[in-house]
Amino acid sequence: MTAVFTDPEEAVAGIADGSTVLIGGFGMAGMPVQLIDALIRQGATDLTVVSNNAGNGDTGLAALLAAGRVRKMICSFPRQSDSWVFDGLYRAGKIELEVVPQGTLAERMRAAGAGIGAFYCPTAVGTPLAEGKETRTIDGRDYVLEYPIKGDVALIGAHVGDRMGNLVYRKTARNFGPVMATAAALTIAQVHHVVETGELDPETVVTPCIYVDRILDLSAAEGSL
Amino acid sequence: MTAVFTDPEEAVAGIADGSTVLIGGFGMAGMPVQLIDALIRQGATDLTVVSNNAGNGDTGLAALLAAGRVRKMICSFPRQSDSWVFDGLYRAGKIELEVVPQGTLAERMRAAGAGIGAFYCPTAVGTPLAEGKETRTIDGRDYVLEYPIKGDVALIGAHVGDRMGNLVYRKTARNFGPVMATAAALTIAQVHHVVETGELDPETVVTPCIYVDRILDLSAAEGSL
Amino acid sequence: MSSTVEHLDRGPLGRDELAALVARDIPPGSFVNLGIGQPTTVADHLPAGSGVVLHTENGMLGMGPAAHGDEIDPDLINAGKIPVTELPGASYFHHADSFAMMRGGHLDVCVLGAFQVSERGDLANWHTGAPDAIPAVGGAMDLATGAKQVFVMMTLFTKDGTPKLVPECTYPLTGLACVSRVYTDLAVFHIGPGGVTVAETYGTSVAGLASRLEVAVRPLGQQP
Amino acid sequence: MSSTVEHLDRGPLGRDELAALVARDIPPGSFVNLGIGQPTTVADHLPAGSGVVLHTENGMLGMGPAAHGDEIDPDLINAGKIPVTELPGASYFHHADSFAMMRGGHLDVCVLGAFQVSERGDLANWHTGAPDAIPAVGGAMDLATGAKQVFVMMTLFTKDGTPKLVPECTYPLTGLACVSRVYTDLAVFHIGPGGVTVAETYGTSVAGLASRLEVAVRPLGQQP
Repeated sequence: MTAVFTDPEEAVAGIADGSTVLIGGFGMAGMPVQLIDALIRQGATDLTVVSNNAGNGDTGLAALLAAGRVRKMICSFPRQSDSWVFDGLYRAGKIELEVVPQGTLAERMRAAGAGIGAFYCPTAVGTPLAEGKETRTIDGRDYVLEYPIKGDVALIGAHVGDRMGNLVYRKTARNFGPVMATAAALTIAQVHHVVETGELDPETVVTPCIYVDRILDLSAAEGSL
Repeated sequence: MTAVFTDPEEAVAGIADGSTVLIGGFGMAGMPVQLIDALIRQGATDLTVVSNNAGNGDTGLAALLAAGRVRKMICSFPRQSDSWVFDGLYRAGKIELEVVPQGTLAERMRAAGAGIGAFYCPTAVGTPLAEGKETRTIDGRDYVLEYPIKGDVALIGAHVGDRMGNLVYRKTARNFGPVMATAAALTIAQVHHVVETGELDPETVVTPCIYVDRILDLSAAEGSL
Repeated sequence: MSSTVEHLDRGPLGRDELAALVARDIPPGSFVNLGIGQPTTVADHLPAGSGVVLHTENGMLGMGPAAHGDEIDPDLINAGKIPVTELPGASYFHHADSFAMMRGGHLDVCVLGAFQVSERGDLANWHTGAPDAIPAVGGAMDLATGAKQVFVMMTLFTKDGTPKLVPECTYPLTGLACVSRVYTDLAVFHIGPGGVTVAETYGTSVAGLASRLEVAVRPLGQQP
Repeated sequence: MSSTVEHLDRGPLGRDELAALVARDIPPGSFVNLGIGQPTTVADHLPAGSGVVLHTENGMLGMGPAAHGDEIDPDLINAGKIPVTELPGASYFHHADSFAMMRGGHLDVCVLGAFQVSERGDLANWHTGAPDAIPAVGGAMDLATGAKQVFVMMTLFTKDGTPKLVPECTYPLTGLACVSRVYTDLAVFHIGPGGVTVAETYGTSVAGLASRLEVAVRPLGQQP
């Protein structure tokens, strides 16, 4: 059953060193900033982080990187105009990088959540990102074999949750959240506010409660600061 | 661009003999009855039909079968209390049958729509439905290799569509519709009514218009009968 | 360590008692899929406030009881195509998402009927293998493979006295080594790496069961 | 059969003219993804009523123009992370669904920038291959692989005069044989099984181009 928290520290309690952490968001849209900040204070280290980017500026994921907690980044687009924290660590040989095409990144997490053992993907065939990977020709088209990416933890941002853990998102802030929620053993969602069970229209729920273990209610958390 | 029809005959025009036709619905929920009836009148034959069941009673898919138009059924559950039409054809050797586990059926169509060449699926390992299929052990678990099912045409039932072709469904009548819409070269949806573009909430659209080629507006069609 | 409870002062379990027993063993707050037929009746025995959330593979979480009268809505049915209701906190999703939920190991328990269960937990419940039978699998294989725990409900013997808990299934298989518990009219069995243990008996004893089964069964707590 | 149009009475195309040219060639009603940077400007040249629907890979169909002032909503951005607007008939979906849409071949056209395009339509646009460059691919490979047609917009030569339309890409590849048209300041090229043809030239001739390229190019309508 889903637990609702108002204290970010409690929401991220128990994340172990060495965990694979899936972090939602595309740019700042859907980025679970309060959960990342709490994770920094919580102290888990030697993490593998899976996220589309590798941090912007000096806050959020960039701050987690700057604190030396991340052993490896799996992402599609680390290099950005304001990714100086990652860039510095990478050039200093202090962080490992696996670059994955954005759609393959999403699909590998979907596979983890959907119990698919591996899938043949047409993306990246003939490119450096397919090097060392198994390939196969099916019906005249070439594919690369891709394996699931499973998380120990997912930290995601959603718009509204209900007390059972159902989530809805808002506009393009939906991005990786619904997929990551399915792919992690422990999914923690921050939401702008929590409503009573039954207030969300069942037709419009994007992430069913079965995928959500903990919710951080930002409306209550902010009020308490 | 999506075309809106009020005449069922026009909505199914041009379906060729020998087509693979994906037919939505689970029981009667989401069953595109008016489109199936129009397909019977349209006359296409030698069809491969992909649908969860193999017809109930004497109407809809059962009537298509009874009319001798279907060469092969791909489905998860042909045998039902009222599947006498299919049962008779099958026992007389007049129809081919491929039984696929229900989730694998859905996932194979999803793969077709998502450009996945094949996927390793844990379902059916060690059972007669895995016979002759390639298997592989990944991380200690056994999987069967499953290939996409692509449709030439999908006939689906939805609740409301807009003029651009966006669709929403209702309760468990959603079932196979959204997946089949992605998996066919030509997707034809029947809806209870059509609203102006912009009337559906973009957050709640289940099938984006890119997947829908033709809409049959039942409210107009019924009024015209 | 707990030991087998032998209910010798009563007869075998009735169907309702069996459903109640399964319901008792479903942890509060579990996400559960109840198969078509007898397993569906387990829902009637879940205690109020258990927080158990029911999944139906045709695309819903938070399924409520069967619909009656004006509640009946042709767009709201369960996997057995019976009209059902919606509980607060429900959600709908399409078939690929519904079976991804199942295949991905997110359901805590599914309850299925069976023709046979083997001592390793192999399940046969979809096909009699009769030459004239029309095969039809539905979601049985997906459920057997996907849920964290698979509970089987069945009579322990066929009408002619043949055991349905067997060393090897002779009917075509639904899934390999997937069943963890078998609830029958005469006993509840746990299946694990060490083989089959008897948790409870009804109207018989462990010794009585052992004499009628080809599968080696032992009481709870006894080493294999 | 149409033949190459040589615009000799003018100079090369400006960036805006190039964007307008691409916009002209997008069929009405197409579903289109415009890559980050210069391709984004194509949207400004699509005629009103074209019915072209824009996809952004971060989860939206029906994307409108860039947002300004009060329209800016941090939850509504494009793939370049620029605030955008929503048009009537828009829809939102998650990343796996968005890239399924792309990978599954449902987009009619995508427009991308490039470092190099080979005469077979191989695309290099994600990585300079420099030893100290941090690799970052984003959605470039997915777009190159998934769209029914890939249009490239680029200058035909680098600042030092090296051709970017080449026999073989020397930069790391994004996709194999995926580009069907190349829009440059000096000419529009069509790439097909028969090689590279020149559809239009600007401020130069087919012969002029041929003299500066290592790739064999021929006028439209001439057999290889």
